[in-house]
Amino acid sequence: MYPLNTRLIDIVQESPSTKTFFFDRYFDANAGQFLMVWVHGVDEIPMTLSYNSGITVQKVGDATSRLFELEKGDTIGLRGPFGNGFTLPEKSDKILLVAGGLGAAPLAPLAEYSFKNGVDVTTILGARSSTELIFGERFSSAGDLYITTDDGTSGTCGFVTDILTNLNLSDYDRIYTCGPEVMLRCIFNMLQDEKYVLEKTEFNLHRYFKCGIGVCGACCIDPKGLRVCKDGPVFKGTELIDSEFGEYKRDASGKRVKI
Amino acid sequence: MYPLNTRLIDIVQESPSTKTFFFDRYFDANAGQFLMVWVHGVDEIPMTLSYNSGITVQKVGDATSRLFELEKGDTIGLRGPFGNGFTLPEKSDKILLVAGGLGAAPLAPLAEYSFKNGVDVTTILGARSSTELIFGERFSSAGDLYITTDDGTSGTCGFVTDILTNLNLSDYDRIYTCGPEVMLRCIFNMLQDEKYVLEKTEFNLHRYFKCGIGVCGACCIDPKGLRVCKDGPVFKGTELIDSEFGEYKRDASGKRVKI
Amino acid sequence: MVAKKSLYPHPKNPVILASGIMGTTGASLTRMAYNGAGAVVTKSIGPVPKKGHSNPTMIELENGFLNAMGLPNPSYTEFVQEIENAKNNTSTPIIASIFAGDTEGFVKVAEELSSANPDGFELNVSCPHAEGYGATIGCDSCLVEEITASVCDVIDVPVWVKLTPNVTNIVDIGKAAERGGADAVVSINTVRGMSIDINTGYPILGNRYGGLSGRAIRPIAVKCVYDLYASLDIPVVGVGGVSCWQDAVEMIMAGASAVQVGSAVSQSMDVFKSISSGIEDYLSANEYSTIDEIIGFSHKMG
Amino acid sequence: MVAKKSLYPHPKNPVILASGIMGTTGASLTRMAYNGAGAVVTKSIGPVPKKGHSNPTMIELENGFLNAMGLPNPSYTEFVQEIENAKNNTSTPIIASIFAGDTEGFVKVAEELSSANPDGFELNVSCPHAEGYGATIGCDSCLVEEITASVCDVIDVPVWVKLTPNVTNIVDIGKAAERGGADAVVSINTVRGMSIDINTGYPILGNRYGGLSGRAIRPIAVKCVYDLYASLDIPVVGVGGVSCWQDAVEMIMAGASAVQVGSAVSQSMDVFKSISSGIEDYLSANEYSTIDEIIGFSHKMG
Repeated sequence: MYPLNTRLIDIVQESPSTKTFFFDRYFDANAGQFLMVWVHGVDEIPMTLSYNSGITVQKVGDATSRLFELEKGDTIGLRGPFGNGFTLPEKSDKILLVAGGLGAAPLAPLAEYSFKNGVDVTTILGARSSTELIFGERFSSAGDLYITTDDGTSGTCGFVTDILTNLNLSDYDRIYTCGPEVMLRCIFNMLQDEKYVLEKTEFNLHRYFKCGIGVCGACCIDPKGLRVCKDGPVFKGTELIDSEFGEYKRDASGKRVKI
Repeated sequence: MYPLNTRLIDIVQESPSTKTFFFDRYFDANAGQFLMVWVHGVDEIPMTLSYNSGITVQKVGDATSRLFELEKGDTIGLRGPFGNGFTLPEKSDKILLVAGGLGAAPLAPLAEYSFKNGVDVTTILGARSSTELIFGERFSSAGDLYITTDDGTSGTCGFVTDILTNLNLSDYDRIYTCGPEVMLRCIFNMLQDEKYVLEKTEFNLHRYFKCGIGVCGACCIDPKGLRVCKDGPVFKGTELIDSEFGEYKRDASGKRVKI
Repeated sequence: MVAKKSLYPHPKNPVILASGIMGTTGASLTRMAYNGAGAVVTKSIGPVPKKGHSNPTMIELENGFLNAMGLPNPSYTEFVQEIENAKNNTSTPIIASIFAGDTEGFVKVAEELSSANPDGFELNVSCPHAEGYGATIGCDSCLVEEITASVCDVIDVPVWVKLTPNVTNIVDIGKAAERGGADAVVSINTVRGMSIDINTGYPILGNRYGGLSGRAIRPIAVKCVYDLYASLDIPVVGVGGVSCWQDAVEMIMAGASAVQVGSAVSQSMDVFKSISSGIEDYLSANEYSTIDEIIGFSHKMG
Repeated sequence: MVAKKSLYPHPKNPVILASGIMGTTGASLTRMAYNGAGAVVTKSIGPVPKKGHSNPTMIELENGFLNAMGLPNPSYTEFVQEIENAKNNTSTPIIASIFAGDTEGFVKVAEELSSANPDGFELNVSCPHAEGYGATIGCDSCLVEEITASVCDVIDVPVWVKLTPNVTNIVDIGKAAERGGADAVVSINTVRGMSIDINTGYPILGNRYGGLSGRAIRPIAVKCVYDLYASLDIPVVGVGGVSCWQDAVEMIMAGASAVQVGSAVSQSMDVFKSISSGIEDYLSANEYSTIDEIIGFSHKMG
């Protein structure tokens, strides 16, 4: 598909480093699916949908910096939705969401979907500090919310894993996680010994993509060669056993770099 | 579309100079539509469907000569059906078919269709001589049949127009004609003065085709540039008024040649 | 961005019938003019009558057409009357496409057809499937320059040169045409291609191989137009797979001053009207006053 | 019909993963082998790490893909382990695709990657969108011959040369590869193309233009394979738009001893299995005992 030229109709500052860009186009996507976002003249980057008509972006490179300069009425090119989103919970399920930093982006729409469908939702939401917490209200409206901050400026001082370790994970039918890969790997390690927990836990990975459509292979992870863009970006924990996940990834040249 | 490789399952000698080739493929076509028949290694020629699974061919050139050498089990390539067939009559209609020589090929299936659908069918079938008459039974099973032969070996000695001139054409809701262009032009001339008759008369033309799909323009007729392959090969008489029809045609190079 | 001479005869309507489509008779050309073409290009006419290759001469593939007509034409002696016929029936510009095996042949055909007063000539040095003609000439820049110059010498109306994409560098050939005095280049003719019937092993076309046209080749044509625009001072006429107004706008943004439409005529005779009105709507929606403002627009972006 | 040397390593299964598709890691190559590829070709590896062009680097068009990856690769120093990884996990032949800006670079990369024991090399002298590499070399027959000869000199395993269709005469380049000692030519790399976003005027690819692959180019590839088969003594590997067994049989009848599949992997990972079993069924339905009986079959017909 060609990039769909899409107008920005609202831009919301979510935290000092993140903004949500709302556009005049609705994507019928599952939470966890992503768009390839073309910032004209600069680059095209994968961004998870934080709303059916919005993406939430942190300023980290050329494309996001340029995106942060755009204003209402400006346009971007969008291709997607691509990839596999989270497995949706069923009506009577009890689910746990674990979000770190910008990892809240795909989990917030999942929380809202779940709440609307009568699912019992619990969220652990972590960030570096109080001001970096995003979508707190979207999660709290959907169910129980535990907040952690690295510096203690809000909620529990510490990491999402500090809360996770105190919960009885057998209470939950499904667990969904998204956040920095180091955090995801910590969670994975915590759950690894209990295979039945890993089976019901889904990890939304973020990697460098080139084509975004499962052809070039730039985002394949060892040892199975799973494509994060097409086989993922959401993987069941059991798919990631003995993989490079949390250990290393590949840069734009294909070179392995430590995580 | 690519030529569909099609096996000949029966070959019937219809007259000393014509054979019908039946194949293992059914074309859902209206009478008057044609196929492009690829005789491998030789040429591809347009042939009207004389059955939904058959074409009736006269040996006139390289392709038809090669076709006449083929046997049951051999294959040809078929593209189509192409073009516009005859306007189908309605249940209570009374129709007249005028066929000269191989012009019986598209009219025989029309006669059968019409008979099945409760239409009153009259046919004038002409040929050079008795042995060259084809599909006599198909027409006589469908309704009244007048036969003419140039040499008087069967039916009336003379031309189809000799019968036509004695019929009351206002009796017929639709008139359908196919045959040598000289014959068609004679009929056209007979009907020309009565515009209401020309309006209800359809002429199935046979011209040299290249692409067969309305793109190259090799079969366009003056002065409107109507494509015989796509706008035709069946035309209402009124479409042919003041045209090259019966006067000249174009050869493979595009040069005008007298008819 | 390079300022170009405007394309003359400047088409009010930049959507032109491409050569080889519905261009065999004056009547078919007139019909295309009535159907909304901004100009029409004839079938390529040569010095002697040619029947062309045996059929199949054209087949439709999944995303385009493959053809090897083999330059069938009745020669200029017969074709003068077809051009006259078209000129008598429409005021839409008639461009005579011509070919020959050598410079003298091109000059002869051009001079002879001039008696019918065509509004321009298009030199076919790019047909990919006629031994000794077309692309056999069109990949030799010296020959292209010589032929162009010789025809321009004897002809008063604009001379366009239609280029083949089947060369290592189309810009070299385009520059040769420009040096020869061409008023515009037309980019592109069909791309060499072939299709085989796997049931029998026969190549499908009577000529075994031919030229690919239609949607499949649009990205190839856009790139050629883009490169030619960047390097030439004369206008570029874009052709290759244009089937809707969006395709036409893309071609214009790549650098085309006008577009030709060929294969898409198979979809509908209304294709000229729908493309030209689509371009107009695009221009007004984006507050441009003329097509000139978007010719080569992409060269400014990025 | 010319008798060809058989393609070595002779693939029992003639359906090969094309370079640039799922070839970035040893794991992805192994996955393609497990999915039924008869051999796998790596991403092109060069002498120094390259990040490639900025995105978009690949987009899907109506009937194919347009890409300009820009030869991203971690260089041989990093890639040796990926080949080793694949060699350790599958017995399917691994062909290392390599590129460089000059002869010395090709030799260096080939020598260094040899430590990982690839089953063959494919010289990429045909990438259409990397300045100074690929097709910049691949349209110069002297350079192609020199590079091929130099790599063949230092390498014991088969050396294939992948050709660009973006030349006036691909057979000239194929013959140069043959003179240089290539064991096979691979035909074709992508066709130069471009696509423009008409909403903004931006060329869509980060590199502005790129290479067209997929269904759109199959007739072009078939013609190149047909011509190379007619003129070379070494085998031809057919690649370009093959997405089903019928396409593969067409390519084989044109003269391919094996086919490579690239873009079609996007449809399904099962594409290798479905194509190779389709070829087998075709052979047995038509009472052929091996693929050899239909390689170049079309050259005998008509």
